[in-house]
Amino acid sequence: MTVKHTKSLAGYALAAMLASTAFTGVQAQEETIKVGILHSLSGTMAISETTLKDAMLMLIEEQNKKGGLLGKKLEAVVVDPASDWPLFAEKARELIEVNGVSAVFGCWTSVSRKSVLPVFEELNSLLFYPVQYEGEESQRNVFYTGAAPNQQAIPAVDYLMNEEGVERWVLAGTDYVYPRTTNKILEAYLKAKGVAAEDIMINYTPFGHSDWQTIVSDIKTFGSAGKKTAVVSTINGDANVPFYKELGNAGIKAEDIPVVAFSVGEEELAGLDTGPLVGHLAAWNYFQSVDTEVNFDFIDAWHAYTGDDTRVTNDPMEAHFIGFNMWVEAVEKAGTTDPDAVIDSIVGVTVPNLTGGYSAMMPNHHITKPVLIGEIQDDGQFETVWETSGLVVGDAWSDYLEGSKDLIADWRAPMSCGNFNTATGKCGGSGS
Amino acid sequence: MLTRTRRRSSALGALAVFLVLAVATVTFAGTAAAQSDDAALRTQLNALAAGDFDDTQRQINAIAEAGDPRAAPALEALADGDLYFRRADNAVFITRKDGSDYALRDPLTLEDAGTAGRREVKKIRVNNRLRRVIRTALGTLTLRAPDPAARIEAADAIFKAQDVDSIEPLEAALAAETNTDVARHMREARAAAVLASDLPTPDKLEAIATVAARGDRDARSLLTGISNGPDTALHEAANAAIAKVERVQGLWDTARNIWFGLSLGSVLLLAAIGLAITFGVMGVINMAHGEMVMLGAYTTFVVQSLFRTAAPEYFDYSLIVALPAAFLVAGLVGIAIERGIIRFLHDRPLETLLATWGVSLILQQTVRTIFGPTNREVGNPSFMSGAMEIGQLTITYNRLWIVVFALVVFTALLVAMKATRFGLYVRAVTQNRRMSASMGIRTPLVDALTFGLGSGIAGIAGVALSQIDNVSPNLGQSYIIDSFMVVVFGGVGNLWGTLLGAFTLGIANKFLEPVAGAVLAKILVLVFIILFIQKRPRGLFALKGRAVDA
Amino acid sequence: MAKAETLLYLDGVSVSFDGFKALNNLSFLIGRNEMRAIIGPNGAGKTTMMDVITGKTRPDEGELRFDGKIDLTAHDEAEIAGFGIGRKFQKPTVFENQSVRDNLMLALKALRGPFATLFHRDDDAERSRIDTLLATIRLTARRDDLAGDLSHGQKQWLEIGMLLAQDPELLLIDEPAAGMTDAETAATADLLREISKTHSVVVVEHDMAFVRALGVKVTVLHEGSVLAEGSLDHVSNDRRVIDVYLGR
Amino acid sequence: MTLRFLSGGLTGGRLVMLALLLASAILVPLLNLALPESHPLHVPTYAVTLMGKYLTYALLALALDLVWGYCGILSLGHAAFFALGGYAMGMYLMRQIGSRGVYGDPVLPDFMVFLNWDELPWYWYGFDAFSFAMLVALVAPAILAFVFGWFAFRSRVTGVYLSIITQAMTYALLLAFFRNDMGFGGNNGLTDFKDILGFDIQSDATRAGLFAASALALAAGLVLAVAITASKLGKVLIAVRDAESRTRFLGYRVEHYKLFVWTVSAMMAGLAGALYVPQVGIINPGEFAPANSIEAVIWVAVGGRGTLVGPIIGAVLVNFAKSWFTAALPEFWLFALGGLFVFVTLFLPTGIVGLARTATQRLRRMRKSEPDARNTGGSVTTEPRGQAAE
Repeated sequence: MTVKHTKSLAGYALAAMLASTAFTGVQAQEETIKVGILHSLSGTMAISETTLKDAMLMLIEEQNKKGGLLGKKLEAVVVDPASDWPLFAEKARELIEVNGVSAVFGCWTSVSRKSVLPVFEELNSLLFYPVQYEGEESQRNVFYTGAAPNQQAIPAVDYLMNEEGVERWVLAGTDYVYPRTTNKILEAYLKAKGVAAEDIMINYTPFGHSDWQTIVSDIKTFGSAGKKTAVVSTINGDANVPFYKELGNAGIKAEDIPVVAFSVGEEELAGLDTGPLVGHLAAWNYFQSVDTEVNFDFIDAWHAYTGDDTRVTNDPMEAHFIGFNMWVEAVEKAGTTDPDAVIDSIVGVTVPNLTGGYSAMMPNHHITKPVLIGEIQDDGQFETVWETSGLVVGDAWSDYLEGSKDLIADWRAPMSCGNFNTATGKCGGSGS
Repeated sequence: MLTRTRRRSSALGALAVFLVLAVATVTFAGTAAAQSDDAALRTQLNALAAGDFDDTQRQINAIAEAGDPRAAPALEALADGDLYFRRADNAVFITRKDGSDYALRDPLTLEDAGTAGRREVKKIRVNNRLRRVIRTALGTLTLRAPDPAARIEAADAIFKAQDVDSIEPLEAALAAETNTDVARHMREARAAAVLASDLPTPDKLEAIATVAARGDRDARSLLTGISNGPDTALHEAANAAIAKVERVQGLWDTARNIWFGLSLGSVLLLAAIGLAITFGVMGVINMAHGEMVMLGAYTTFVVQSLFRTAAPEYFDYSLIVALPAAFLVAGLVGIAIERGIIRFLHDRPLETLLATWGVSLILQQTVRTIFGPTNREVGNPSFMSGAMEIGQLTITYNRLWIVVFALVVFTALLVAMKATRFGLYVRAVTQNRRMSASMGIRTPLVDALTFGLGSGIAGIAGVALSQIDNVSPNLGQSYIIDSFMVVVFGGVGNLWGTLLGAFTLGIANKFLEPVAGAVLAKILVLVFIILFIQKRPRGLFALKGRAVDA
Repeated sequence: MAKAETLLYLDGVSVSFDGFKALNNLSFLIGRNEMRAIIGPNGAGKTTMMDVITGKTRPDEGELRFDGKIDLTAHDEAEIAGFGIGRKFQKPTVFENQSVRDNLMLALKALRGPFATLFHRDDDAERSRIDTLLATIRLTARRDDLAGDLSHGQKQWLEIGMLLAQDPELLLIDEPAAGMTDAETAATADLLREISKTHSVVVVEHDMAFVRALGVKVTVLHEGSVLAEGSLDHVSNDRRVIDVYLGR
Repeated sequence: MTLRFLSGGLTGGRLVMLALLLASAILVPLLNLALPESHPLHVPTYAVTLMGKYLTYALLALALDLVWGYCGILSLGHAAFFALGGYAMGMYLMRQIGSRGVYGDPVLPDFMVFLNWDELPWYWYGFDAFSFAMLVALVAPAILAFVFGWFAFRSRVTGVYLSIITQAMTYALLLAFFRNDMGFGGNNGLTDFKDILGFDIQSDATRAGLFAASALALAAGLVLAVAITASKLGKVLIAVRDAESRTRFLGYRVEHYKLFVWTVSAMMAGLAGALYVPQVGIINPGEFAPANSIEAVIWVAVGGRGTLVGPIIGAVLVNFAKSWFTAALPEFWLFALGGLFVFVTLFLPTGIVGLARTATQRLRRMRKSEPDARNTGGSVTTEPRGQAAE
């Protein structure tokens, strides 16, 4: 008796909780389309992710100014997964089941994406993932608007080889899956280009590593072997500031040992005096310094929205810009926000990116992007020193890795498979 | 690539020869010549504006060929990305950002040439390759510069480029060189060039000796370059030299590790020392300690941004202002916490852990709300940026200052605790609150001040740490665990223990790192601490006697 | 006294804490069923002596034998307690958050291992033993109260009760009369005399009246070693003892 | 034999809690599966999984309370045991994926494939068997706890020193598991699970089942804890907590008692972890984070330590609040949570249960003495300073 009573109480309590989060939604269900924003606003990743939350809010606001979507207003539902990976899964479930959002824009780290994947699969919803990542994945419910390794790492290495005549390579990264995989790919690639094993040094450091003295001096030593040396850095955002500070103070000039980074953007540089770093490089698909009208508009809108004209823009923001517009267009094309319809209609959708070209959603749920190599300037911005002539198609499965060179992804019928094995001629994964 | 270098160097060589002659002969023609090719040079400079990197490079070489020293400032500016051209007439200027506009100077006469708006001028783009080209070009241009530093730079540039054709100019310059230090650099540069040249073996052997004498990484890199040449005699000599260099290196590596250890230790010391008061002396398990450090760092940021706007020329003094400010801010917050929360928990110290944990969450979020979640830039004042070379040991100034600073703070704190009346009170209160109170010590005040002191010190640490680490809301979290380790390892309530603990862990870590890698090193250190505590359950400096081992 | 009947044997025991010699070449014997009073000014080393005997503090040097053969320096508190040495602290230490009854129950002679206690079942024998103990220490009425709620004197008694529950051969009792009313003090003295019929007892005490009431051989400690030994009258006429106490 | 203790230990609050757990083990799955979505009492799957997660946290809190509340060992490293149990389960679930991984490798988990591992490391053998995995989930934490405790307690590391080295322990494990070379998936950990014991891990039925399992496990844990604390051993533990040296002079080998309860607690935590993983669908080194251990301590404090019921309530309540805040006020929830902790420490020093207890204190004390009725009165004697008994 007591039990039953208490139980139902618990039930109410729960209902209360669910309601409280969904309340605005519940009665607004009819006239708004809800969009979930799943970015950490606290904890270690807040540094990078909070900006993306603001960017999404801005995009949604602008879309509403343009009259919303399908005649309805868009409504953002913001939650804080607090850089706690299991919490990401819980919050994703809450957004979809409780708040009934039509699509979710979010995640930064690979682990957070991995943690939510099963949820989106199970509840058949949409996730737009805006960050450059290690590839080796293509999931029906996920759209990867950030760069795959072949849209960032490989071109950067090519540039260093051809433009700077680099013959000796340090692959330095934080010890997690993105650097591990990227470095595996690069190692294979470099060897394919005839770089000897002893000319490649691979080094991993823990998250938030703050004492770089030893490694920087190791790099110096490695660089003094009579061959032009460069550092390819996949060091995770947070650890970069102390790394570059050490680099700058140790007097490693870009002319001597250039460092090309894949996770250092305008946001990270904002924490640094870039004076000593001029000439070090980064490879992205977008720089704030890109001088195109559409980019200027975006930056102005951003400054207007944040009311702070020192706020920088960066590559993942552009990825959200592209992803959001693609989703909007796909929904309009399909005339509904129903995930299955959108998944079908979004492939092939082409929207302008901020670098003056157009990006298209490919059947493997990755997008086409230009690759830009930029050098750090003393004003904390990057200056494009090289860019791909055309667009590069995001490659879900790297051709340089044993396990994945035979795999392709194509979510269009009839194949509709994320890991089709061209060797065996059948869908390697859950499809089989 | 190579061929290009060749072409360039020959050009430079020619220019250098010309230069030497020019300077050697009396300067009667000097001015006249200058006047005459003034226009020519100007057109050459203006031509820099056109085309892509390769075109620019060709222009630079052309200018170098013309070999007029007055081109040097323009090239310098180009390397520093200060060389712009006016869209209107493609005239090139050396610029300085002046508000939203640019102040223009004539590239030759260096006279003021008014200002231009952002849209009127465009920057001449350079990349690393061009910067290198320019450095070498400048090298030969400035071998005879009046400033010895510039001459050394020039020599080193040639050393790096192994510019064969600079041999003659170098020799000429050497002949005229009076400054022994500069001469040494020039000899080394010459040796480097000789090794790249096709001069007979004896010369090269001699050169190897000269280079080997440097005994540093550059020497090594240069020697490895030739150690696999066809000439056996040569690369035996080279290998011998390399071996010699490496022996020296080995010793320096040890020295390096010790230095790194000390500097890491001083960071740990700074992070932990405030905790040694709040936790060590007062027994408060202060989980908000890290946030005090963070507050200090953010105070630095605020002070610096004030300086940037109000008095940029005094920026170097910003830290001196930031120190007391950080001490006050963190200290006051500390006192507030003590008065508001901790004083109610005297009889249940373990619960301070919960309360202060809550406080740390609140502080983090407060800072996040005020300053935003992203990193904030805290600049190094000039005296803290750059590095000095002691032999082969690169000692970066910010690290050096932090070591010094840590020791100063430590000493000050030691004095405060051991030699002042306040310190006496603190020890009295922590040992026997009731008796101290009955002896007329105002224990509440002492508690508040002690906690304030600990927090203030943490704030000061924040100023120092802001120089080497992120200034973000997570700053504190990254230090809290290490701090506790240090204090406990050293022995709670013993300042010397904290000092020794910090440096032991720091050095241990740095000697492990090259062997085991950064991650394993950290793990091993933690395991070491755990085992050590088994041996000495009360840390490095445990108080003995009946009172304690209860 | 011949070593045969000797229960506790200290010979040349010294302990020092950071230079300060708490015990300085201390030697004395306690016989079976003997009660001994130990007096001495503060810092004479009384408590340290107990620490050494009970294995809490290791002596720097010296011999420490119990029951002839056992070398106490080689064992720790728990083992020594197992041999049959019980100790009462200066400041009464009972388990404040547990009932008087449980305090005694925990002290009762029984297997001390975790699993023994996990599967321990309290039987009638144990209950009656506890009842008698409660009677002896006059706490029957408060058996179910928390020990923390007892008066200072009662805590002293409870602790003595716990000692008895252990049924040790040797009891070390540190200032039992502290903070007691005269009546309680007298009662305590009776109790101890009663106990000493079947146990050896070492009492450390400041209160001369109490020591006199015990009427037993007295050992005077000073600066960590024996200053004088004998009947209370004898030692209190001893010149050096007087000096020490009057601080001349 | 347990039953005998229960008679002594299973009093009011605990009885209700036990009944509640058993009931919800049946009711919640029922309300979730049997009732239609529309029904007012229908419990959405989302809620089931959420509550299931809370219950595993509650079990962790209970384990912590056993060592902290009853033996005065403040562990800042209990998350380590939790995570170890989780990894054991995770490895089982990983093996269950079989050839359904993205690379379709029949044996190797995906992360091993793209790191070019050619064969399964030896320590992964056997995890395809559920029974073995479960065994490891209990034994691995037990071994770690035993070895750690054996050294720590024998050399009488107490109070803050112990707390800090437990923290060092979990921190070291955190770093170790971050390393991809360890073969546990590095930072990404283990994820993308397909099914457990042949049931699809995503189906509502499985989730309901996991919830029930968690509820029952917690109930069992509660019974065990009651049995231990109500026994004489429980009284010794409290004795150790309140006056360690006194207990020694009574002839008890304190270190053995600590070691016993410490190990038991670790196993409970391990079990909790094992149940946690299939419900949240991922296990990664983040679970080792010292912050997690501290949070667990906070749950216990909020609920009221030294009262087996308290930690359960605390864990559920705090996490409920966390889930709520992070969605209701994402920007400011840390203020709320931090404020809650401060508030509880200042105004509910004895936790929620303690508050209720103190109300009925005097009454209860007249009726019958309960060992742990008072220690929730906030007198923390676990601190070395507090223990300067003699």
